[in-house]
This record gives sequence, C-alpha cells and structure tokens, in this order.
Amino acid sequence: MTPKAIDVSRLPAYAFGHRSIMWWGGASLMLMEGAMFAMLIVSYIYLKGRSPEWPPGYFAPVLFWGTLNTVVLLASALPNHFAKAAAERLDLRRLQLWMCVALVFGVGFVVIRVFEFRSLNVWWDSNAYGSVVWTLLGFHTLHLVTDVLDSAVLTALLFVGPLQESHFTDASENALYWYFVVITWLPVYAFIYLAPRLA
Amino acid sequence: MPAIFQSALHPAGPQAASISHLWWLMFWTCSAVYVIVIAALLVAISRRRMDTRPSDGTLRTSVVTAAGITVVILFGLLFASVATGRAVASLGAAEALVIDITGHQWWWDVTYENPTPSLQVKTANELHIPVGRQIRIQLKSSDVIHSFWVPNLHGKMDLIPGRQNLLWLQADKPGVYRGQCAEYCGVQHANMALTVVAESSDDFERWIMAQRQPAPPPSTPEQQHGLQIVERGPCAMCHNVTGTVAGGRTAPDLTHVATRSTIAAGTAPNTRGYLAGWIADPQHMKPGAKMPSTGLSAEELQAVLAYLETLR
Amino acid sequence: MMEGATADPRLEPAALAREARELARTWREPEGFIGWFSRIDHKTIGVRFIVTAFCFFMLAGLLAAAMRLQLAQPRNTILGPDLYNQIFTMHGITMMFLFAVPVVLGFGIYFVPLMIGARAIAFPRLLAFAYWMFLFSGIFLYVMFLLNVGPDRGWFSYVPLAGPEYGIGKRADVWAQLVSFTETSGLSVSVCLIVTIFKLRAPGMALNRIPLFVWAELVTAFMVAASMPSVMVASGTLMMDRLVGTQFYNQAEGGDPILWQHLFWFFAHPEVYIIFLPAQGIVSMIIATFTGRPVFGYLAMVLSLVATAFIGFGVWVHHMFTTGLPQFGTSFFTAASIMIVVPSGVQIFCWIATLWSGRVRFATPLLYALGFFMVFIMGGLTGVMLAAVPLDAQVHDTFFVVAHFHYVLIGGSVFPLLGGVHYWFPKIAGRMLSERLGKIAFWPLLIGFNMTFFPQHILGLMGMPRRVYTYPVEMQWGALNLLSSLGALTMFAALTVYLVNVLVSLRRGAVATENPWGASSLEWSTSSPPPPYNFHPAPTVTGREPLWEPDVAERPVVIGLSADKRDVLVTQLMDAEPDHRKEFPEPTVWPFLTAVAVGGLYIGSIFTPWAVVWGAIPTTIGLIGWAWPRKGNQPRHLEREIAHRHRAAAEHA
Amino acid sequence: MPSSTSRPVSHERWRLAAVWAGLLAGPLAWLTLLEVNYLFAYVACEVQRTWFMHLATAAALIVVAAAGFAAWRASHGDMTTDETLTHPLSDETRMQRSRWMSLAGVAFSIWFIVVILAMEVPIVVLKECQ
Repeated sequence: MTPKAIDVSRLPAYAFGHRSIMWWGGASLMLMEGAMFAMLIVSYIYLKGRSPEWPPGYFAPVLFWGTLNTVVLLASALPNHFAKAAAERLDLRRLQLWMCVALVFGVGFVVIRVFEFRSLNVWWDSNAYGSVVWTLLGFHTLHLVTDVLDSAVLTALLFVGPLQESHFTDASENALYWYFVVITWLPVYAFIYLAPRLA
Repeated sequence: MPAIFQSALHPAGPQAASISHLWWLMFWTCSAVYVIVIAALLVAISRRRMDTRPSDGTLRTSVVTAAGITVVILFGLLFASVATGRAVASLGAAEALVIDITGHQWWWDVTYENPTPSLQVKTANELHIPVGRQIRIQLKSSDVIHSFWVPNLHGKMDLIPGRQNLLWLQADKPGVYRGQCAEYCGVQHANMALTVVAESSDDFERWIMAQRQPAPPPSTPEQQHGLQIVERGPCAMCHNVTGTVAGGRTAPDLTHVATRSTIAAGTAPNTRGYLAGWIADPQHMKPGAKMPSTGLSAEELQAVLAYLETLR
Repeated sequence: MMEGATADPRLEPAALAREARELARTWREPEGFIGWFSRIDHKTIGVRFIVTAFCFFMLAGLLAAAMRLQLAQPRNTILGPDLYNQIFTMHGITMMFLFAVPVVLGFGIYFVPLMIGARAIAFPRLLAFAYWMFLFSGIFLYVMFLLNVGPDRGWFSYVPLAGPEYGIGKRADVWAQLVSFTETSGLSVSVCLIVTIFKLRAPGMALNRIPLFVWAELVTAFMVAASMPSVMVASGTLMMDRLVGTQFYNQAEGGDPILWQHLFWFFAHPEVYIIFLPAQGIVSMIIATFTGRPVFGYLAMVLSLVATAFIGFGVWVHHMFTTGLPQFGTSFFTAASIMIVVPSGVQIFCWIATLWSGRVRFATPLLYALGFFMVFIMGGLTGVMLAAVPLDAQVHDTFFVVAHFHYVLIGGSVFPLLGGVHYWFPKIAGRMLSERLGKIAFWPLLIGFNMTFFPQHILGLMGMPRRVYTYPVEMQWGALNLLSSLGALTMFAALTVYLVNVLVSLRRGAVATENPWGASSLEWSTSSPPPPYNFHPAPTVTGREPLWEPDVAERPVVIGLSADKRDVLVTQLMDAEPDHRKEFPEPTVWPFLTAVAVGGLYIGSIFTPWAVVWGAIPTTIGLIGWAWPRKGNQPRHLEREIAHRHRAAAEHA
Repeated sequence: MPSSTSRPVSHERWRLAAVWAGLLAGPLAWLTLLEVNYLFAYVACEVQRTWFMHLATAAALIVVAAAGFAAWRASHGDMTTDETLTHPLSDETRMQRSRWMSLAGVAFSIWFIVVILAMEVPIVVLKECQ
C-alpha cells in the first residue's frame, strides 16, 4: 500500500515573527549580544564597587549629547515600527519609504554619537573608569553602525535587487534588531551618564 | 631528609589537620559510592536472565531511591566541608607573630613585622616560626599573581597585586616544611619554593636575634676582597647586605644568606659548589631568572664566595 | 481524518524516484576548486568539523607526550621552561578550543538535522563561515607556535601575567585572538543548532519526542550562547589593555586582576559542560541502541541536562577559592558545585537501569560507553572534593586537579566521542569500523588512561603543583611521574590502533546498511551515507523511538515540498506542526571570503588597532556579497504569495 | 481520549504560562538567590546579622513552590482541539507534550527547592565574617 501523506505544498513560502527561522536567528543573536552588554555592565558595576570615588578623578560625562541621542533613538522607533508593519503587509512602496526614513534617523544617530565620545570628559586610557565607559559606548556604537549598514544594504536591495519574499521577512527582522539596539541603549545610557551622578 | 616533606597528607598544624580529616572523610565516602555504583553497573551488564526483567515501576523506585541517597550524602559532605571551613578559619589571636611576604618573579621576600622598625627582620625564601604560636601572614605581590602554599601547614592563598591577603597558620610539631608557589607565575614558576622551619620558641628567639644583627665584618683578606666586589660590583645594585653599602632592594636580602638551606628560591642546596655555579651563570641553573650573569673572574668569584660564607 | 491522507499519485514509486533524482540535482554540492570552498551541506561541514577537530586532538596529544617526556624524571632537561610553558598552554587551548568544543558541535552539525528528520540545517552559509573561522584559528595558532610566538600564559591567560606589563611579546595576543576566532565560530554554530532544533523538526516531533542527543546539543548550544560572550568580553578587553592602553586589569589605575578571573571562569566552567553534555547525549544513544530499549526515564534525562546547564552557570567561583574572597560568600558556590553532581548522578542511575532491564549487546560502541562510566564517575567524585573550600585550598592548582579534569573530560567526553565515532562511522562513511581493532584499542586505552592520571591524584596530595616544567629530585615525585609517563605511552599506542582502524576501514570496511545496529533514531532511516537532501520522502514522527514504533510502516510522510528549489519544511516550536516552507540558500564562496576578511581583521589587530578599521571594509563587502540574492522569483510567484496572504487574512477575519 | 471538550483560548494561555513558570522559576530564582547571597555575605559581615539571608531563601522557596504548584495544576484538565492542525495525531501529540512539560515543571521545581535548601547550609554553619 502507498503510505499516507501530509501535503505541505499549500503552506506559505514565508512567515513573520516567531514562526520564521530568521526571527529565531535574530533572537539568538540578540541573546549573545545582550549577554555581552550585560558582561560589560557587570564589569562597570564591579569596577565601580572597587573604587572609593566615582567617577574616579574626572567629571561625569556631559549630559546634553547623550540625552539628545536618547531622544532621537526613541523617536526612531516610530519609522521603524511602520517599516515593520509595511514589511509584514508585503507593502513594498511603504516599506521602501519607511526604511529610508529609519535610515536617516540611524545616520543622524551615528553623527551625534561622535559628539558623545567627545563629551565623555575622560580618555579610554586614563583609568579603568575611562576604559569601561569608552568600551560600553564603543560597543553600542558598533551595533549601531552594523545595523545602519545592514538597513542600507536591505533598502538598496528593495529598490534595485530582485524581489523575494525573504526581503520582507529580513526587513521585519531588521526592524526587530533596531528595537534591540534601542533597548540596549537605555541601560548603557543610564550607566554612562546617570550612574556617575548618583555616586 | 624526611620521606615526604611537602605533603597535604602529613599535617603539622591545626588547619592542615582538619583539612586532612575532611579529605579522608571525602575519600572513604567517595570510594564507597564508586564501588557501589560500578558494582551495580557490572551486575546490570552481566545479567543474562531476561525473564526477570524488572518493571518500569521497580526501576523508577530504585532510581528515585538512589537519587535520594545521593542528595543525602551530598548534604552531609556539604555540611562537613563548610564546618571544616569554619574550623580552619578560627585562628586570629591578637598576639600572633606577623610576617609580611611579598611575591616576586621568582622568589619570596619575607619581613618579620615589629612595631619598632629597627627590630624588623628582612630575609628571603626561608621562614622560621615558633611552634604552637599563631602566625599571621600578610601576602602581597610586587608583580604577577603568586600563591603561597605550605601543604603540611595549610592550604594555599594567592598573592595578588594591589591587594593584601591574610593567611593564619600554626605549626604544632617542629620540623622543616617545604612550600612552593602554586599559581603559574611565568617562566620559572617551577623554581619558586620556600622553606618553613618550625622550631621551639627559644630556638626561634635565638634565630631572630641573630637575624637582627648586621652582617659581620670580613676577617681574611680574601673575604675583604669579596666584600669590595659585592659593594662595588653588580651585586649591590639589587641585593642588600645590612652593615655594608650594598643596599639593593629588588633581589633577596643577603645579610644572613649563609644561614639559609637553599639558594635561588629552593632551586639548589646552599653549598659552596652550587653557590659558585649560581653566581657564575644564573641563567644555566634557573633559565629566565632575573639575576644576570655577573661576569666575575674565577678569582673574584672565589673571593665573593668566601665573603658570602661569613654571612651567618 | 486528515486532509491529504488518502493515497496520492506523488507517492507512486516511479514518481518518488523521479523526484529523488530532481532533489539530488537541486541539493548537489558544488564541484571544482571554488566549489570546494562553497559547500554548505551540514554533512560536509559536520565531517570537516569532526576531522579537523580530531587532527588538533592528535597535535595536542603529541604536545602532551612531550610534557610527559619532560616530567618522566626529576630535573629533566629535554624541554626548557620557555618551551614547556608554551607547550602546556598550547595543549590546553588546543584541547579546549580546537578539539573538544568543535568536535561536539561537529557531531551536532552532522546528526541533529538527520535525527530530527530535516532536509538541511538552518543558516547553512553561517555554518560554512563558522567552519572556516575554526580552521583559520587552528592554522593561525600553530603557525604562531612554529614561529615561537605560541601562547605561554596558560589557557586561562591570567592577568597581569598576560597583561601589557608582564606579557611581553605577542604571545598573549595570540591567545586572545585565538579565543576571538573560536568563539566567533562556536557562537555561529550555536545559532544554527538552536534554530534547527526549534524550527526544522519533522512533523510530530514534539518537545517530548526529541532524541536525547538532540536535547544535549540544544542545551549545549544555549550554554555556548550564554557563556562565550563573557570570554569574548574578556579577550577583547585584554587586547585593548595590551594594544590601546585601556586599564581594565591594571590595579594601579583602578582596574582589577580578579575581574579577569570572574569573566574568564564565568565562561570556562560552563565550557566544561559544553564539552561534556553532548557526550552524555552520545552515551544515551549508544545505550539505547545496544540494550534494544529506550533509555529509562526520558523526562529525568532531559531535566538533568537542563539542570546541569543552569547550575553550571552558578559554580564558576570555585576556581577562585584561593584568591582571598570571603569564605562566607564563596561557600554558596560550594553548595552549587556539590549539588550539580545530582543531575549527572540521576543520568547514570537511569543508564544503569536501562542496561539492567535491556538486552545488552557488547558491541564496541557500548564498550566505550562503559569506559565512560568507569572513568567519568571517578572524575565526578573528585569534583565533589574540589568543591569543598578547605580541601580545594590544598589541591587547587596541583596535579590532583589535573587528574580530576582529565577523568572528567577524557572520561566524560573523549570515551563517548570515540564510541560515537564507532557508532556513527557507518552512517558517515558507509562502511563499518572493525569491531576487533576497536576492542583491541579500547583496553590499553582504558588501562593506559588510569595509569597516566590516577597517580597524579597522589602527586597532587604529595604537593606537586601544576604547570611546573621540572621538580627537584628529593621531592620523591619521580616514580609516580615515570608511571604516569608510561601510561601516556600506552594511551598513545592505543589511539594509534584506533586511528589505523579508521583509516583502514575507510577503504576496506564492510559496507554498511541503512541501519546496521538496529537503532531507533531517524538518522538510521536514510541511506548510509545519506543523500544531500537527507530524506525522501521527508518523515513524520509519532513517538520517541521512530524506528521502533509499531506504526513505522504506515506512518504518514511529508509531500509537497518543491524539488526544483531547496525547499525546507519549517514547523512549530513545541509540537512541530507544519508551519511554512522556506527556500534555503544555494552554495556560495562568500562565507569563505568573509571568513578570510574577518581572520585578517583579527590577526591584523594583534599588531595595530587600525586593522579593525581596515579589516571592516572587506568584511562588509563579504557580508554584502553573502546576503545579496543571486536569482529572484518571478513577480507572478510573489503576487500569488501576496494574494494567498490576503486570502488568509480575509479568512481569519 | 478527552480531547474535544471546548475551552476558551485564555485557558490555554494560562496553562502555557503555568508550564513555563514551572520550568523557569526554579533555575531563575536559584541563580538570583546565589548572586543575592554572594552580595549579602559582605553586608552580613558588616552588620553581624544573617536574618535577611534566611528571608531571601524563604522568598525563593515560596516563588518556586508556587510555580511548581501552578505547573501541577496545569498537568490536569482537558485541552481544546484545534481544527487548523494538519497532522493526523496532532491533538494527542499536543496533549502528551503539554502534560509532559507540566510534569517537567513540577519535577524541576522540586529539584530546585532542594538546591535552594543547600544554599542555607553555609548561612547556618559559618560565622558572618569568615
């Protein structure tokens, strides 16, 4: 006899959210990146605990640029949200539009980040405090830059590249990763800018 | 020389003793567990009578029971280990003898603390301690992480740059106990030993008195020549000999070097022959050691040896 | 009862054969020089991982032999201190980073997709990238070693010994970048494994039906993902301290050497379980097969794996008991380190119960599993001793510890792995290994192992510290060291026999059938070696032991996956319900090129921080080439998809 | 097999939450307790008291026990059928899996209660500043 069968030919060729393997890939990536941020923050707390004064021997970083950047970043969640929604509606035109807007935010953020580094009031080699602050900020900047590049490539693909379902899932995952960059920034901001003031 | 003179199983002090009790408890318990489990395994694989195949219920009961027993045993061992820890950490008398030990690549700098600085004693790679008296050892490092370990007296404690660690110990029987750096500290980690001489308090007092004296003046011309070389030659740049102009601080204090049993932190016995070999070519006996070759002529070398032998 | 359950023309033998030919075309591995660098099939990459890892195993073994030669007698002068310190460091990092982790992941890469009935592994290109990173790391390390720049600060590379002030030269940087290399590789593999196990399981393989080996690999992948970031941060900060003058570990500037130990051991203790959990998975598969019954206590087995993983993250401080941390605080880690014994104990009890109630067949794989019991249990028990703060203060950093972790790692990991090679060789190579040679290799290995490492327990208690290149005559450690060295020689001979067995059997071994051992898991339901597309038609699962279930004949199969593209069925996380079809990527050389770029970046950054900047450019290009699609679907196809989606949305409303 | 008794979806959600609570509460509570104890050890030495450490243990125990109980509850009761499923044995599969996970949650909670109790031993035996 011929065995019974499950016919999967009518199943869709893509899916969004936790149904898609891209989502899980992104989630695992975020788990690892998140663990690294956690480790750096733990190191920050540890060094802070070892030091009689904090920040040791230097002024706390200037609030202005970092706070401005926080505002920009939170605002960028909006175009990001629309891009994600458009992607999951397979709405190419809107997706292209919002990806471009989100990209502008991203670039703006990177530019402001330069001023942030200049307003830290300490050098990475001044002491352990300077080292951990620069590393935290630098590590977040790394994510920022990579995600901006990623979005740029994806946007370019949406305009010129051959069209595929996967682009929509990728765009949706890319949006998710941007949320990750936004969310990780909040603790980083708190530790770089607020912790020295609380101590 | 005693059969085993650097052993955790031959305790000569209260801490090492209670640790070795814990060891034997663990040893016998774990051996019993091992034998029982392996026996069960062998029975399991050698069973041939498949008709008596136990039901899953029986298996579940046995596994759960075994797991329960394991938990009970482990709680017992946990309690024993923490209780031992409490006992080991119980020293801390106010009238303890305080010794500063600073780790260097690859030797031990020893200072006997004393309220009056003139009564402090500096020596290297060899401690003398009075039997029955509590010793408070303050551990520091001048370069990398080392670890102070005299197994017959106590477990090890690290010497960490930028920190000071405390180790309390006490010797109950007189004897010579060897210790060794136990934290990998670089190319000559293997040759960073120290000797602990536990002796009666009278002997100890006699020793410390002698150590407080400056170096005796040389008597024979050869010894005087030796002193000149030590003072003017390369030695004085690193070594200190109290009572002479040799005031180096980056290498072992030589004021009473002739009283020590070993040279180069336990690398070789302190005999004229070895000492000659060590001074003539340190890099041969202890490759990578910080002591450079002195480039002394044979005659100069003999003079230096003659002088060093007077440093009692 | 279900749609599409009736007899289907696509299931006629002729139709199936036709589709199989088409699948073979679609999933074929690229040929030729470029093609060889472009392969992404999980079986190809898995074999590459396993073979490469075992090559490093041999190298590290030779280094070990050199060490045993030097220590065979007191005041030996075969190796000088500088070379010896390089060798013991190289031995450690090779075994940990270049053998143990890659090989256990390699087995997962090859067998997880087969065991869960998947066509492929998730993110095959990422997997290829991971392999190249791993290979480059090994080549990099050994080239540096030959240039006399091999790391010599121990595999733990403690600061300040490895810091800018005392770690002069480039040796410590080589260590740091080797870590960056291998961790990049390990993290990538863990992503592939996690997603594969979550989303590509055959329909019906709910969480409670996943084979124990797959569970072990899943737990391991999560441990990798959670622990390796810690050492990435450690090695990164160490590099910065050495290269751009940051002060993380400089106590003079507010840094702290102990921070390094926390960061390192938070990774390095879980690392032990990363190495050892998959091996436990192998033991479970072997024992089930050679007792002819499922491993007793599936739930307990799975929970033990997960519990070990969680508790494994709460014991790292027991490597730091002698650093002067307050005993009150560290004792909690004693409690954890002692309690972690229970899960392993439960697993051992379940295995014994399985053997007790099963029909034992003494094939060579089972022999190695039994060797695992003999050796590993002792290692576990000495582990309990090391968990006790006072006792650890005595034996920490002595040969007692060396003995302990060789019992744990060789017993807990290498023995099962050697058994696993025997067990799965037929599936991989299509030929059986010689049972006789396998047994001939086993006994001297077991005896030689105990001869080598048992005396080291005693040496440690007699006060012999680790990492010493020589010891004085009067210490009376000579006899036991000589015995240990002779044991090493015996092991060496045994492993040579094992190697000969593998090489000979590759050519002359008896040809293997689909399921030579009569095992129960899905990898045995396809040909040996499996076709590039793994299964056709794709299987479904209704129980834990698919090939032993009564319904094995009339169990439904999956049809409707296109054969003209790399179509893979994605299922739901918990119950493995069919969810959607995902087109998988074609082979490409881009992952290799990206790995070259990243490797250049890592190696360059040993010499100048600017390498990070310049290396970023080719890396970016590589990633773009990697992600850029080659062929697009026709717009009509996509419109159909969109229409389908809107229809679905309408139905939902 | 009692598979067709229809229940609201919210009920399924609750069951799922309970199951995951049973699986995760144990390890997470224990890991948190470990870190908390490690920090409290320093505090205890300063104030020469340990009652707050016992309190932490108790809190952890309560959390885990509650989660375990929820998981146990979840292992009972029927499940709703889901017509959209394509697999022949889907319902049975889902039910077995769900029960299995609940059991796992219960077992895991019990086990971590034991581990948490082990953490009490040092607090009871050791002096604050050792």
